Formats: sequence, structure tokens, C-alpha cells
Amino acid sequence: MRVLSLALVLFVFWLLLSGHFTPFLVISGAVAAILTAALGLRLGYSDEEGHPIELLPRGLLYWPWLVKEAALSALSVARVILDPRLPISPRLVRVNTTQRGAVGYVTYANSITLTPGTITVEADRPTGTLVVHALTEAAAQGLRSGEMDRRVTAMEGSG
Amino acid sequence: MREHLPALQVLVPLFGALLCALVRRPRAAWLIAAVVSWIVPVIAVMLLAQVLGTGVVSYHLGGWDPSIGIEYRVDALNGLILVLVSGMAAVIAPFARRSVAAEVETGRVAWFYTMYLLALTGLLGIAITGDAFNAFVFLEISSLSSYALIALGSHRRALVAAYQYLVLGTIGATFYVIGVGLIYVMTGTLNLGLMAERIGAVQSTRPVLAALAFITVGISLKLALFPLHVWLPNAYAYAPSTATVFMAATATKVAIYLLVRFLFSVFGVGFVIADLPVTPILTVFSVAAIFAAATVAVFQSDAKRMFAYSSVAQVGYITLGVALATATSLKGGLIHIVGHALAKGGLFMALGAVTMRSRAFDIDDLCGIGRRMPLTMAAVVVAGLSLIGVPGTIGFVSKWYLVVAAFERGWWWLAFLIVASSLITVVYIGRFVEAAWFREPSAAAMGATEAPVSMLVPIWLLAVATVFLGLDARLPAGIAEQAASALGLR
Amino acid sequence: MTGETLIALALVIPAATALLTPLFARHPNLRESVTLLGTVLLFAALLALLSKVLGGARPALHVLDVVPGLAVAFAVEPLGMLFATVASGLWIVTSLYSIGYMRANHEVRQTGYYVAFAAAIVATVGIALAGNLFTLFLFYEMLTLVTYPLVIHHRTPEAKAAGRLYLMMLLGASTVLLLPAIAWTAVAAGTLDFRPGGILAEKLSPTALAMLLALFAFGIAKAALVPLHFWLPAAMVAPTPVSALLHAVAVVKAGVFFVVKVIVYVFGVETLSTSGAGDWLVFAAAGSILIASMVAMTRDNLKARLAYSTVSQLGYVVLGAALATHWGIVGSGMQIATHALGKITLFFCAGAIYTVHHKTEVSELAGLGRVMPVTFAAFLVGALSIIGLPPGGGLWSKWYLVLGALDGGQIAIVAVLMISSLLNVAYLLPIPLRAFFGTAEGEATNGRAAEAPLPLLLAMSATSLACVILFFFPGIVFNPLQSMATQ
Amino acid sequence: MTLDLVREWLGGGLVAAGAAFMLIGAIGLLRMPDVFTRMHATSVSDTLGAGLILLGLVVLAGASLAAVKLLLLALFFGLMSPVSTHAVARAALHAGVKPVLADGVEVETSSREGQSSTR
Amino acid sequence: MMLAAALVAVLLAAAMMVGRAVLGPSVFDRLVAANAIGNAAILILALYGFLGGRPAFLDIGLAYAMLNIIGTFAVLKFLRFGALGATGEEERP
Amino acid sequence: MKELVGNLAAHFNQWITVFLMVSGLYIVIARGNMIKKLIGLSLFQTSVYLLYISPGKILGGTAPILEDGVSVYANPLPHVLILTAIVVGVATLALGLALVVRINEAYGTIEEDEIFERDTRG
Amino acid sequence: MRLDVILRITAKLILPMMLLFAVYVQFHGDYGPGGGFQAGVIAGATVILYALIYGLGATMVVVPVAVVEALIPLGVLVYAATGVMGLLTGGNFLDYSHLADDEVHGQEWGVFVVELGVFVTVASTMVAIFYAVAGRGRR
Ligand code: NA
Ligand code: NA
Repeated sequence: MRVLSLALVLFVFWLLLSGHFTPFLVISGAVAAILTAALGLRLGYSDEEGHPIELLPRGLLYWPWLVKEAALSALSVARVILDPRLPISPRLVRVNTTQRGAVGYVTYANSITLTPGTITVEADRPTGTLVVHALTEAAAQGLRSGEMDRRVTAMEGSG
Repeated sequence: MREHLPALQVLVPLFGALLCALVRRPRAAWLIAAVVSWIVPVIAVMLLAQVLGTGVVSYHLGGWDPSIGIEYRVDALNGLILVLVSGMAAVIAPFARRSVAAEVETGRVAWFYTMYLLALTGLLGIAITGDAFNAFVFLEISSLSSYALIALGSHRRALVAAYQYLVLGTIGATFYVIGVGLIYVMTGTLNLGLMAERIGAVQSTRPVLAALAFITVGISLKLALFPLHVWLPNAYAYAPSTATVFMAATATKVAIYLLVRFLFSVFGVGFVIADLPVTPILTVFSVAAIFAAATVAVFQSDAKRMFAYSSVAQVGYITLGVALATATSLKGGLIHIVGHALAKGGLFMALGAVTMRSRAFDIDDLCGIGRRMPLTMAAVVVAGLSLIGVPGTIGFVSKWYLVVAAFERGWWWLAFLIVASSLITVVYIGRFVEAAWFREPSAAAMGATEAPVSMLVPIWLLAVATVFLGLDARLPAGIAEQAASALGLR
Repeated sequence: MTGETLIALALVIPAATALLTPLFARHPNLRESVTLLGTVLLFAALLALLSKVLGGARPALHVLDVVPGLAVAFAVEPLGMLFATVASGLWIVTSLYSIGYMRANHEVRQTGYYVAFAAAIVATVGIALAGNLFTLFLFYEMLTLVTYPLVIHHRTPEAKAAGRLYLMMLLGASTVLLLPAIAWTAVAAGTLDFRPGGILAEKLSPTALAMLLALFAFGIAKAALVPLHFWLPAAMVAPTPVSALLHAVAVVKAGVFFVVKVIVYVFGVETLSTSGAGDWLVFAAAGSILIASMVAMTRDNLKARLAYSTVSQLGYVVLGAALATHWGIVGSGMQIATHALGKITLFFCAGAIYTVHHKTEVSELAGLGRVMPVTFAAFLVGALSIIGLPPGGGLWSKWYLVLGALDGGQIAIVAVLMISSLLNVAYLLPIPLRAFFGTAEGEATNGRAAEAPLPLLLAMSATSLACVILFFFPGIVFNPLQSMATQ
Repeated sequence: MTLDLVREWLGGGLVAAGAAFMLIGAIGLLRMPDVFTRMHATSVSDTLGAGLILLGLVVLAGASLAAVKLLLLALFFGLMSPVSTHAVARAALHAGVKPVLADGVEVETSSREGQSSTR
Repeated sequence: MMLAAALVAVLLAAAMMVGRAVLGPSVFDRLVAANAIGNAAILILALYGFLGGRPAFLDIGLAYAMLNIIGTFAVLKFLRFGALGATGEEERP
Repeated sequence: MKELVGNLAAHFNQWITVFLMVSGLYIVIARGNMIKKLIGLSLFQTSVYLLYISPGKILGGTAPILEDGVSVYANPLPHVLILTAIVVGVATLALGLALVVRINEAYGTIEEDEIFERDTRG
Repeated sequence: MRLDVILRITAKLILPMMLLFAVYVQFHGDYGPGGGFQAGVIAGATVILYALIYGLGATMVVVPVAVVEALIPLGVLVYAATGVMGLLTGGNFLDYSHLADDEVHGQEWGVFVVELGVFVTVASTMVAIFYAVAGRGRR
């Protein structure tokens, strides 16, 4: 089932890339998508980690928030960079996570890194914690508020 | 099939290389290499005969017009080079079997022949193509496979030699392709013939002058013109003997062909020689090569290195023939290409046989080897005489033309430099011959026995050829004459 | 047989001898028979050719064109014919002598010795009969290379050092000076063929002609013109028969023959005399004659003294040719023949003395004449011929050289020739005289067999006899030369 | 006509703004004191810099294949840029590179098992 | 005009990043800079392709982005294990 | 405006070409580390790619007008040439790296001076 | 060394994308820059990414060395043999006009097969180089 879903997604990916809808290319795309998805059974990417399609609907709600967050952080870091005094106070902080699945955990870690001002330096899955390098006290504070953690966990859903 | 000979000239060795890579068995790989090496000269000779009979042979790859596609084009000049390169391959093939088996570990023999045939493909391709960029591709095919061949040498220094050659060879090839790119930008074509037609309109512009410089320096690196020769001695000294023979006999020669093609065909004699100081500059470097490299050769203790430096010096004579840019001088240069290929090929083959039998490289360790391997070392004497340029060998014919060309120009001092340089050759050849023949045998020499027939035959074939062509060089001279007049040299 | 066939035979016979000799390496008698057969056949062929030439024929043989303009071709003319015949005749004698000498001295590498010797004769014949400069140059270089193993025959350090000097001086001069000279000639004249009257008439300025002549005269180092003579004394380390035939006859005569040939057939006597381009060479040769003679006097080693004598005598040949007069050329040619006979006799004697008594120094020879009367008698005849005194044929060559000098108005040269003859007397005559009349210091005879082995005696007798014959019948040499010089 | 003009100005403006953030990121890369803080600077380039430029180009391209590909490119950026940043940061830390920390800040990574003191 | 200015600005940024790559000091600094340069290059490709009206440059950009990541991983792995083929990243229970 | 932009970009092209060439060559010459040399070499080769997409008239000369009005730059396709040059570059780099790896095994170092030292010593 | 979950999850996510992108590039050579070479590079890079994440041993099980080394010459062979087909069907070397009934289709087929050969060679060469370099230097 997941293989078929992956094949479908890949086929859409193909069509978006291609822009040419000749029979030859469309059929080739379909065949390529199916073969690639099937190959995933051997290479191990056609599972719930490699193709977490069920997260897509709630992901569509999370991502815009992330983009906004990243943009705001970028602005504040840009201000720091352009400040003649370079007002930074770098620190390493350990944060706890509440995600259940690996995909959610990684999404949180990557979201932290994507937002300027914080970088996930170490992902310690067994303990469910992340070590984060923060550029400023404010950036660290933003993490401690735990909003991003909550939103990612929400994206994971109940299933 | 006859009209497809130009394509087959390159395809046959290419397919041979691929087959070698697929079969992976040493004996089968050698057999493939040998068969290919015996087919390619047949094709080359047929092509040359066609050229001499009915004129230039042109072949359009894919049927495309030369303005947009790749053209293979054979005239007297590259016809001669094709025959030389493929002929040397044919002679090397029987030699290679025992030599490669002795010097290269069994698991890599097929790889050796794959690279060997790829190198052959590249060299034949450079010679036959009428497309400047295609020539670059073939140049790199031959170069990359040469690096791989050198790295197969048994000493660890072979690796370093291959690396150094790779660095310098890549710089040279890149210079070349930059030059080609500049011409391409200015003329809109990569076809050598079309370039020649169109370059007149832009010939004194900065990019074209830069292109001339880039191409000349780039190819000079490849042909090891002093002082751009530093890669050559180690490469020749540490490569497996068969690879050394092949490279020494063919690789630098093809590079010189390319230089001639660009200087006289593309840029044109009228421009390069009349308007620019190419002759004096190239003459200075050639003479420097002849003297400096030969002098260094005198002081080498390793026989292969000695003859490697000798190659750098001998290349100087060829480039001198190019530099003087007259019909006579080019004849001298082209005949020297042939003569040096035969003599140096024979010498390196003989050294390969000696290495196989005695495991010695140093001249001091090879004392008295003439007594144990008289037939091999007699051939060394003959080839050495040709290298010196003793009358009756082909080496004399080329030097004769060079000296005459110098006098024709009124450069009597150059004539004296040319002949004086032969004396240095006498010294290092004499040193080797004296050690081999007139000294008490060393331990290594005592353990040696005469080379096998499969090696003696090719060695003597080359030695006899140097004498035969020294007594009757009308064929190469005639071809060279035709080539010179086609290039517009008088 | 046609002239062409004879020319071919003259080259093929010694070549075949060289190739067949190694086949009999294990059978010395057979091997030497092959050599002797070769010498006799060659002489016969050359005599046949000589008779044609004396009959006015000028046989020629075009072998091949290396490239257009560079031909291997032969053309017989009197001077070359004479040189070839003398060399070949002396090869017979020397071979006979060699057999005795090599066996008596238990020399090693005898097979190689005979092979190289025959090869040297191929080269000499090729030089003598060459029809153009390229062919001459070809065989000239070949001669250098095949005689190199003979020079280093003993493989001792000094032999190898001498060999190196030999090779480097001869090859050096021929490549650095001679080859450019030939190339220059080709460019200026458009041909390399030898032609009566020369090929350079009105092609070069007098200065250029003089320079070209210098290139030839010094480039042909085998002519041993001072200061390019050092290789010759050094080469004396070779076994004596080698010194005898090669370094008294074949090699050095090839050198002066080359010079004469170039002057007569490349420059042209006429061109040379009207341009005055040869004047300097006359004086250079004269200098060479005097210097070498004086050095010869200082040498105690017999072979070294003979070598310097040779250097001096070669100067006569060059001088005669450089005079560029009719009699000068004739004298020059005669000097080639008479000196060959005289000097080979002296070397034969030197070899005999070494073989029997192991004496090499002049000072050791006092009193020895009484134990080796035949040897020293031959020595005396040879010496007289070289000095130019009766009953030696050398008288005639000196005579015509003086005539030539007078013709050219070179009175100073006449004086030089006179002084030189006195010097010759001073360094040559004391040797036989002290041998006959002096008293030995210590044991002269060494308690051994007195006179030389028979082959040696036969050889030296033959050559000294020839010296005498030339005194009484100079026409043998004179007539062909006269016909050449009047062309 | 006016729509095209607006689009052109809007797109151009976005691209220019993105380029400005690229510059800011580059300045930060030069100014910051250590490897970790420098990564924060490049984050600015990777997010706002790249994002705005690609978005601007999408606006300029309009509804076309190019726009789709630009969006795919942006998506890829968003996905992979943090991964490689994290990879480098982790590698640097493991290789023993000591981060420059503000005065008086305690390192909170001393104990892997221990609870975070910030919670 | 704005596109051109943007192109110049990005090139300038790339030049500054090259400065960091040259200055280092640690290999990780260079790696960070190289990554940034790679991203800038992709944007330059996009802008350049857009200016030249050749959207095909975007495919190149995409491919380049993929290769860039792999290059970074390869270098990191090499730095950590001295070999690219080490199995250090494999999952353990 | 487009032309101006094109010109500007083209000049950048030229500068970058020269910059890559010079810096690549510098690294090749100045560095003793064999891998760094290879990187310099690759950089040097990269300059070629840019050269082949340079339009003709920016290089100081005027491109000849050939076959009135027909664009001579349409063929042969520059991108095919660049692609080929890239293949060559990658192949060179790969072979070079393979050599360096084996040199490292044989010598225990990839610093040129140390290698020469080890060769002359033993 | 602990597992880095971020790398593993992300790799799983993009591996199929890269493979498909490779095929896309392979099939769209006529429309833009690309074709066999780029596709081969991307495909080869995908295998390399797999090896970087999962290790050389696991990769060599999925993509064996012998297969890789045979594919390199095989790809070139496909390329050259297609060119020779042109020669055998009455045209010049590399002339694909006569490979199909009409010229255009012949060319298309020729280029398609040739690009396939290029793809195979380039991808396998990249993997072979990686194997050669990565397999060494383990200390
Ligand atoms: Na961040
Ligand atoms: Na394409």
C-alpha cells in the first residue's frame, strides 16, 4: 500500500518536473515511479520512515508556521550580524522532545536547525533530547518556550 | 567497408579495449590486444595509400556536415602518423606478452591491455580527427590511460610518476582546450579546416594570439618540450617496459603532429612564421632541449632514465624542424619522428628484455650484459647509432635535413649546434655500449640469458628498420614532402 | 666482368669475409684461410678494375638513393683506384703478418679482430671508390666505428681511454665540422657528386671557400692535421698490425685521400688556386709537418715516434693538395702510396721487435740489429723511403711536391720541405743505425730466438721491396695520377 | 499590463531582498567568531536569502514549468540545508571543536543521561 | 536591473564566502563556507538561467544541490573515519 | 537593459574564468599536499567550462560575421562540449585520487616533500 | 558510534527522489541539458549516498562490485555498437538515420540507446570509483 502511495507521489514529482505530456514520457514516468518505489523494498525507503505520507495533511498546517518562524528568526539574526557590536551570547542547551515517532523527532530537529539562531548539534534519540547551539539568549528562550515542540508533536497526530 | 576505414581506425582499438575489460583473462586480453594491433596498421596503410593515390580522405561522423559535426580527415601528414603509431603497436604486440607477464601482476594484466588499447585509441584518434575539441577528448583518453599504465609499474615511484604526469598532463590538456575555446569563440567552429578558413579575419586579435600561446604551451607540455618535460623521465623510467616503449615511440610524436597541425594548418604559416616570433622562440627552446636534456642523460645511472632524458633531447630536434618552418626542416622533423620512434622503441624494448632477464636497471649493474645477451645488445648498438645520427641510419637523414635547413636559412651557427649536440649523444650511447660490451660482467649480467624470440624479433625489426630507412628513406621523405607542401611550407 | 660488377665485388668480398669469419671461430686455420682468400680475391678484383681505369674507363655504380640528393653511388677515378689498390694489396700482407703476430703473442678475441679488420677494409674500399660526398662520408664514419673495437682490443684502462679519445675526436670532428661542410656544400652547389673540376665554381665567395675548406680540412680528423692529431698517437695502444694497416695506411690515408678528393673534385684545383682559398691550408699543413716532426724526435716509444712521423707525413699530402697545382696534386697522390708502403714496413718491424723481444722503446734497441738483421734492414729501407732518399719510392713524392711548391711560387714551402726532410733523418735514421752499430745496455737478445717469425719477415720484406720497386718504377703510381691531374 | 508591471516589481524586489540577505549571511560568515556561530550566519542565507530569491523568481516566472521547478528547488533547500548544517555541526563537536560560549553560560551537555537543567 | 543587481550581490556574497573558505581556520569552517558557496552557486545558476531565458538551468541547480549534500556527507565521513566505506552510521539495536 | 545585464554577466564570466585559472594553478604549484593539488587542478579545469559559454564579442575582438546573418554559435552545442569537459575533469580527478590513495598506502604520506625524502633515503 | 537518526531519515526521504530525478533527466535529454551523463551522475551519486549512510558492506550486497565493473565497458559497448549499427545500415559511423523506418525516428532511437549506454557507464564508473577509494584507507 505504502509502495503504491510512494509510486503515486513519485509520479506526480515526475509530471511536475517534466512538463511534457507525450504518451511516451508519461508512460515512462509511471513505469519509473513504480520501479523506483518497488526498489525501495530492497533499499528500505518504502516504509513509514521513508514515506510518511500520513503526516501530509497536518504537515500542511505546520509548514507555513515554520516558514514564518524561520523568516522572523532570520531577521533577528540578520540584525545581530549587522550590529557593529555583534551582540551574541552563544550557548549550548539541551532540550527535551515529546514526539513519538522518528519522523516527528527529525522534523523537530530539522526545524530547529532551519530557523536561524539555533542549530541541532546532537540528536540523542534514546533519551529523546536534543543538544542545540543557540546564537543568542533570545533564540534559546524561544526554544524553551516549547511551542515548536508542541506543534511538531501535533503534526504527528494521534495515530 | 572501405569508405569507413577512418572510423574503423579508431573503433577497432576501442572495441578491443572494451573486450579486454570484459574478458579479464590475461592471455585472452593479450590476444585481443595483438589482433587489434595487427589490424590497425593495415587500416592505416590502406588509408595512407588512398591519400597518396587519390588525395585527402574525409569522413563525416553521423553524416553531419563538418560545420556542425565531427570530421575525420586524413592527409599525407596524419596518414604518416597513423601508420607510424599503428605500426609501432603491431611491433610491440609480440614483445608485450612476455614483458607484461613478467612486470605486471597477473590480476592486472587485462587491465593493462585495456589501458594500452585505450591509449592507442586516443593517439590514433588525435591523429585522425579533424575536430579540435574531439582531439582534446582523444588527447585525454590517451593521457588518462597512460597515467594508468605508468601506475602499473612495479616500483612505488611509478605511482608518484603517474601522479606528476597526471597533474602536468592535465594542465597541458586544459591549456590546449582553453586555446581551442578561444578560437571557437572567435570563429564559431571546432573543425580544423573551417578554423583555418575563418581565422584570417580575426588573426591578430587578442583572443587568437592568446589561443596560439595556450595551444602551443599546452601541446608543448604534452610533447615534453624542455623545460616542460619534467614529467617524462620518471614516467618513462618507472612505467612497465611495454608502456615505456609505446609512449616513447608514439605519444610525444602525436603531440608534435597536433602542434604542426595548429601552427601551420590552422593559424597558417603566413601568420605564425611571418608575423610572429614563433621561429626564434621555438628554436631557442628546441636547442635548449637538445643540449640540456642530453647533458642530463649523460649523468644518469639508471639506463631507462638515461634514455628517457634522451627522448626529451630528441624531441628537441623534431620541434626544431617545426620551428624552422621550411619544407626541408619539416621533412627533417617528420623523418626524425619516424626515426626516433623506431630507434627509441627498439632501445626501450631491448631494455625491457634486459630488465626481464637480469632484473637490473643501473648501467653499472648491466656491465658485460652484451656477452650474455649479444643479439639484444647488438640491436642496442644499431639503434644507438641511429640516435647519434650516423650515416646509413635514419637518424642521419633527419639531421641532414635539419642541418641543410639551417644553412638554407643562413643560420650556420644553428647547423653547428645541431651537429655538436650529436656528440653528447655519442657520449651517453657510448657509455652504455661500452659498459654492456667492453666491461667485465656484473653479477646481474652473469645471471641473464638471451631474450626470447618473441622479443628479439620485434627488437631487430626496429633495428633493421632504422638501417633500412637510413639507406632508403624515399618513402617517408616523399610523404613528408607532400605534407610540407600541403601545409604551405616552402 | 663489367666495371659495375667489379665495384660491387670490391665491396662484397671484404664484407663477405667479415660475415663468414665468425662462422669459423672455433677453427683458427679455417678462419685465417677465409681471411686470406678474401684478401686475395679483393686484390684481384681491384687489379681488374685498375686495368679498366688505366684503359681510360671510369666505371660507376649507383646503388640507391636514400632521399633525393643523397645517393649511395660509386665512381672510380685514378686517385681512388690507386688508394684502393694499395690498401688492398697491403691487406694481404698485413693479414699474413697478423696471423704470425696474433698467434705468437697469444692475443685474445682473434675472431673479432679479423671481423673488424675486414669491415675496415669494406669501409676503406667504399671511401676510395665513393662517387659523392655522402657516400664517402658514410664509409668514413663506418671506418671510425669498426676500427674502434680494434683500438680497445686489449680492454685495458688505457686502451679504453685511448678508444674514447679516438671515437670522440674522429666522430666529433666529422660531425661538428665535416657534416656541416657537406651540408653547406649541398646547399651551395646543389649536388654532392664528385666532378672533375669541382662543383663549387662561382658558387661561393673566396672567404666562404676558405672557411668551407677549413671545415673540411679539420673536419676530416683522420688526416691528423695538427692540432687534430692527438687521436693517432693514442690509438697506438692497439696491436701492432692494427697500427700498421689502419693507422699507417687505411684510416689515416682515408683522411688525406678525402682531403685531396675534396680539393680536386669538390672545390676544383682551378677554383681553389684562382680564389686563393687554399693558401692558408698550405701553411697550416707546413706547420703540421714541422711540429709533428719535432715532437717525433722527443718520443722514445717506437710506435709513438712512428705515429708522430705519420702525422708529419700526412701533412705532405694535405700540403700538396692545398697547393692546388698540377705537380702538387701528383706529389700528394704519390705521397699517399709511398708513405703507405714505407710506414707499414716500419710498423711491421716494430711489431716484430715487440713480438720477439718485447721491446717498445727506441732506447732499448741499440745492438738489436745484429740479432735481427732482416728486420732492421727492412726498417732502414722503409725509413729511407719516408725521408725521401734512394732507394725508396718516397723520393719521387717529395720531388713532385717540391715541383708543385715551385709552380705555386711558394719558395718558403720548399724550405719547409727541406727542413722537414732533415728532421726525418734525425728521428728515423738513428734507429736502424744504432741497432746495427750501437752496443746493447744489458741483455739485448733476452736469450731468445733472434729473428722474427717467418710470416712477419715475409710481410716486411714484401713491403720494403715494394718501396724499392717504386723507386725504380714510379710510373706505376705516377701515370694514373698524371691522367687524373690533367683532367 | 499593470499586472505584469506589478509582478515584475514584486518579483524583482523579492529577488533583491533575497540577495541582500545573501550578503548579510556572507558578512556574518566573515564576522562570526567560531564555526558554530558562522553556521547561524549561513542559515540566514539559506533561509531568507535563498527563499526570497527563489520566491521572487517564481513570481517573475508566473505559472510555468520554471515556477514549479523553482518551488521544488526551494523545497529541497528547506529539507536538506538543515541536514547538512546539522551534520557539519555534529562532526565539528565530535572532532573536539570547542564552541565559543558567552561568559557565565554553563554547558548543558555534560551529562547525556541527566535531565536538562533548563527544564 | 534588479535581477542584475541581485546577481552582482550574490556573486559578491559568494566572493566573501570564498574568503572564509580560504581563511578557515578549521576544516569545518571551510566546509561551512563550501556549503554556502554551493548554495550561492545554485542561486547564481537560477538567476543566470532566468536572465538568459533558459529554465533548464534549474535542473542543473537541482542536480547540483543533490551532489552538494553528498559531497558534504562524504567529506564528513572521511574526516571521521579516515575512510568513506566505514559502517559507522549503521543502526544498532 | 537585458544587453547591459548580459554584458555584465559576461564580464563576470571572464573574470571568474581568469580567477579560477590563476587560483587553480597557484594551488597546484604552491601546495605540497597531493589532494590539495588535485583540488587546484579541478579548479583550473573548471575555468574551461565558463570559457565555452562566453559569447564571442566580449573578448576584445569582434566576432566575424559569417554566412550573412546565420548564427554560427548555434552549433556545435556548447553545453555538449562543457559536459564532455566535465567528464574529462571528473575522470582525471578520480584517477588522481585513486593514485593518491595508493601513494598513501605505499609511502604513508601524501606530502610531496616527504615522499621525495622517503625515496631518496631508501 | 551512535546512529544519527537525522541523516538516516532524511536519506530515506530523498533516495527515491534522486533515483526518479535521474530517470527524469535521462528521459528529458532532448528538452534541456542532460541525458545519459547527468542522469548517470545522479544515479551513481544515489548509490554513493546509500553507501555513506548504510556503509560499504551493505551497499556492495545491493550493488555488487563485479556487476559494476562489467557495466562500465558494457555501457561504452552499447554506445559504440549503436554507432556501428549506423555503419552497418548504410550510413556513416554514428549515423542513426537508418535505424528506424524514417530518419527522425532512427535518430531518436539511436540517441536514446546511446544515452542509455552513457548512463550505464557513467553511473557504474562513479560507483566503481567510490568503491575503489572508499574500500581503501581503513586503518
Ligand atoms: Na538554524
Ligand atoms: Na542532451
